[in-house]
Amino acid sequence: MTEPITYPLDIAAIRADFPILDQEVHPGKRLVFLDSAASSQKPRQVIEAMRRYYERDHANVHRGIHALSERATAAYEGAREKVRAFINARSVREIIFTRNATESINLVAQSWGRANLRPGDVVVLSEMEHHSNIVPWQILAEQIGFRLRYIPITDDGLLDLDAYAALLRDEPVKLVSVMHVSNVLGTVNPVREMAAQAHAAGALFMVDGAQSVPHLSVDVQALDMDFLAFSGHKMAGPTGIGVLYGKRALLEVMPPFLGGGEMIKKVTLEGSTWNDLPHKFEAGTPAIAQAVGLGAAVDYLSALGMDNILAHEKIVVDYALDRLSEIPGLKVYGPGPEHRNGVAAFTLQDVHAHDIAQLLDAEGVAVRAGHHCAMPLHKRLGVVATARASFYVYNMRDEVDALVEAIYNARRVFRLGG
Amino acid sequence: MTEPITYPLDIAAIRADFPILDQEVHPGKRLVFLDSAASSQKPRQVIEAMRRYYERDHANVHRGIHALSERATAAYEGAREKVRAFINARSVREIIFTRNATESINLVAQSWGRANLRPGDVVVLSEMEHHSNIVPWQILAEQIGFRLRYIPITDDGLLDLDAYAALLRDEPVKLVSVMHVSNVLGTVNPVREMAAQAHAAGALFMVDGAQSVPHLSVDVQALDMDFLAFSGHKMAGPTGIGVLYGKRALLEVMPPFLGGGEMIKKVTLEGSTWNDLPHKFEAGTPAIAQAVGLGAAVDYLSALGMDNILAHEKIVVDYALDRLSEIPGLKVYGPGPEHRNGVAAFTLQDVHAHDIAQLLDAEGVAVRAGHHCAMPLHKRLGVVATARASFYVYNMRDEVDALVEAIYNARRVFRLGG
Amino acid sequence: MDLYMENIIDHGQHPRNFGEPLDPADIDYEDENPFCGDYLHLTAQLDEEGRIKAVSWQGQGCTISQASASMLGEAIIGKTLDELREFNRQTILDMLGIPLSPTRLKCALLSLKVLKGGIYGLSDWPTDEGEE
Amino acid sequence: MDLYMENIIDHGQHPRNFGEPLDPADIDYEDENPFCGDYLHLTAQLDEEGRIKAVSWQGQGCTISQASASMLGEAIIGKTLDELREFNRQTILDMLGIPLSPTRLKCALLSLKVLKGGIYGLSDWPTDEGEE
Ligand SMILES: Cc1ncc(COP(=O)(O)O)c(C=O)c1O
Ligand SMILES: Cc1ncc(COP(=O)(O)O)c(C=O)c1O
Repeated sequence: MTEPITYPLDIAAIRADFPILDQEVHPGKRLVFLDSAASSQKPRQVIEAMRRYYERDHANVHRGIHALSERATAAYEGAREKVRAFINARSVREIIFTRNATESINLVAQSWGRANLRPGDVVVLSEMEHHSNIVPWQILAEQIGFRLRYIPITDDGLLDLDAYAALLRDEPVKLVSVMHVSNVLGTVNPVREMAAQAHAAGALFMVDGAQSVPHLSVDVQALDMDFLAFSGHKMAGPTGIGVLYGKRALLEVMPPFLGGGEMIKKVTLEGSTWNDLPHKFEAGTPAIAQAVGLGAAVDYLSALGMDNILAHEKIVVDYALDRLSEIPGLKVYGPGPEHRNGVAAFTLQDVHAHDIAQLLDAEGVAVRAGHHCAMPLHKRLGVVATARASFYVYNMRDEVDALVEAIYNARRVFRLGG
Repeated sequence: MTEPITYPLDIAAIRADFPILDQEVHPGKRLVFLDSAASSQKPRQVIEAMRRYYERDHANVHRGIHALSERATAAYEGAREKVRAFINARSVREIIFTRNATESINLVAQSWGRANLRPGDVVVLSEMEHHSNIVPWQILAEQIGFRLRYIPITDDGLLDLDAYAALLRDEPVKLVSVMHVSNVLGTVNPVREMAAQAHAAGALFMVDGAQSVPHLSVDVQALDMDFLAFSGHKMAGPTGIGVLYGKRALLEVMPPFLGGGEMIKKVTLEGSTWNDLPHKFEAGTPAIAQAVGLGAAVDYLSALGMDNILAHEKIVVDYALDRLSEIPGLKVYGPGPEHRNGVAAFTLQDVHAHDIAQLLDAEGVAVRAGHHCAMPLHKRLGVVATARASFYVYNMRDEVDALVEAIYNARRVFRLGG
Repeated sequence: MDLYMENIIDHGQHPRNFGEPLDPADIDYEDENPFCGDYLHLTAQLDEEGRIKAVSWQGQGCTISQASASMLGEAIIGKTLDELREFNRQTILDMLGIPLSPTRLKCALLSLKVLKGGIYGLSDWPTDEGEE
Repeated sequence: MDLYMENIIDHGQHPRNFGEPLDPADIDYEDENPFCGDYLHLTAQLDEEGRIKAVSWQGQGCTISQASASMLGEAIIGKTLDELREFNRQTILDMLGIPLSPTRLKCALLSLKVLKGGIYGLSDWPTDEGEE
């Protein structure tokens, strides 16, 4: 059971900000939400910001002269500035709003990749990547004929950095694209060092920040990232919006991704010229209200402080690793606490992860089960599926206790003993 | 001044549903919102549906076994079914959620187009198209080498159907893509007949329904469309979501558009296989809350009845055309009332449209000014910019009076007489 | 406990007719559930009257999908193809006898999907309905 | 009426220094505002002391952008390039003397953007700030 603990943040106040947490999901079973790596919950500050926007300020942006359109444009571009500050980009021109991290990565593949990759070139990914950072490159590689190479992982769930160095040394690598934090193993990859190595080898360095930007302070200049992709919905923001950061010099010369309104300077029947950054990459009416919501999420996280969020999560995750390790037959994947953030994926003897998830759900405990969009990683781990508990700033050690108790219950149902 | 009029709908009740309408935009100036063609306002039913979703049901969809994920998936897929019924598609598999109409058109260009168009082929657009239905084809044509041909317009703002027939007869046309209703001229194009002609010539027929689906009943089967693109934000729904309808047989054989989570069946380091429709075309975490909002918008519009909405708008637009025609020096573009829907774009002698829009805004009247993302059309009309008043189900004839009065005021400011 | 009634656990842990594919086989079909990776390969042989005389299946997945395959495999023995065409979503639900959420329903119906695929070929699958 | 004070309307309707490009020209630059299509082409000549001695501009756009170009054209005559480098957003706002929303600000600042482009070349534009 939980000993008294002082969290760095006022956890009761935070939980009160998230209306969804306060519910029973089955009769008598209160929600214990441990699925934030799939998508986080939203504080009322974010929900309200969007409601207010729709109730007072909505109109289409950029081309309007009337008051609502001016307000909507200011709100939309204001959100861009908030995101810029949050990741410390140099200019708002480097912040492109997309639908999600997946689209951000596809944008780089289709625009930068199609323009720059040639047969024989190499793009380096890793064995632990999310499908979103594998499939876009596979699709393009098939069309263009460049090669994909994968950084293998060690048995304790870290990237094999010797193999990475060898790839950079031996192959004509044009781009390295890796995740910052693994959504399955929780591994925090050393992206600063990896970026320096990539640059020394003449390659660009792109980071899938879907699981890092929500949880820790990411500074694109300090880490010297060329591209960074992340999603609003995993960082207390709404669904339907993601971000691509790119260094201005790269974005300036990249061809457009999608064509349409907003992204053009001039259209004639014979051809078109492109708008300035960031608009060149934002075709059609953007996700205005969602940008507003993301801006509010950034405000919310910033007010808590990313370092506090990280410290809070560490307390909860470390406790989870401790308590899970005491359950017979349970195996947690990934590195030890010093290299880990936010998630704990596990198997329980030969019980299928779906069965675990369903039995936990019956107790109100929400975890995810499956391959977590990382089939190659699961193949490497030698399992088809894992169950994954993931944590955010609103989770508490009591919820870890509920998880552990529900797992013991599953053991009993599957006749594995109490 | 307005004579008493009976609207087919309870306009006071409808206006009460749209909180944004009830405000002063400048001291003493009540909002008269005549910019719905750019983006419509949202009823509280839509705003509330999204709030409720975030406060009670949110989690990531599809792969989750816990209660919230089941609810979120049911809400998301339930919205898909609502959209299917709204346009009378045969199957939910034919409804793909995108960010906006622009992305829907890009999807067809990049997936169907890249797979099917060859040098020498012809794609037919029209001179009145929105940039969203020009630029994606120009970008692809540049890469592949097929040709674009444009159906010209007549002086009264209709498509030249003889020229269309000649194009179909004389050119190797693979695809016709035209707008259903013009966002500048208000022209309602005869898409049913045009689809039949295209099919007879062996071409596919795609419709940009951004300005039709919000305003009139569109039945994809009755009209025999192969593809239909539209945006949620123009039909009382949220920003950040659009729809692509495609005939199943076409979608089944099209290659994916973006790669990532959700759209795959299996991923290995060597390659991937694609998921079933519609998921094949929805990479990454979708715009879940926005789908819920769009579903609520469809419910809202359906409850009013699309035929009533059309009849209501006709009363307002016809009145606007009448009253605008009495203003000296004012020219309205586009066809007469019998071929027109929802918008009135105009110029006032040589006063720049931006100046008109700003002077109208000072009176609380929100119109849009510019090329309305239709530069080729404006070139054909011989003007750089127009001011555009556009109407939706919440507009009234009184608001037309306010518009007309504000235009007279602008005449005075620009010394054109009272 | 409702969700995992005794006989489902039992079928899941001791699947009936589990084994190598029959060769030759009159019905031979495999498929998977893309969202969770459950996999099933089903083979069956008909006797001279056109009734299923032998079934063998292999697969991987959760207890629900394995138990469903095990129960369905038992249920089809002795049936004609025409009788099997009558099998539907409700047949499976009745066999399992527990309430299922939409996601778990997909696990449960994988066996039916594979059976129908073996009879009709997936492209002739009569309705969207049956698949999901 | 505030928004369209007399002298803006006057400059808009009777632009000063409007005409064909100077040839030769020491400053020669054109640009447009993509969101509204306002267009401006500005040429100017320097005297032997490096002061602007003649200005000519052509353009198309709203009253704000035309009046801003007309006023700016008058204001730069007699100035050195170093003095022109000091011109900024506030210079324009002061000249126009009316409040401007962000969108209209872009119309007003097109003339400044073209002037600075002519002096620095757009790629050397010192800050993002100035452009918008
Ligand atoms: C006719 C037409 N097509 C396409 C679009 C593009 O819509 P969106 O910006 O939502 O993609 C619009 C709206 O601006 C339109 O009016
Ligand atoms: C590491 C990682 N990358 C990318 C993604 C894709 O994010 P989205 O689905 O929001 O595009 C996710 C989330 O599923 C993730 O965990």
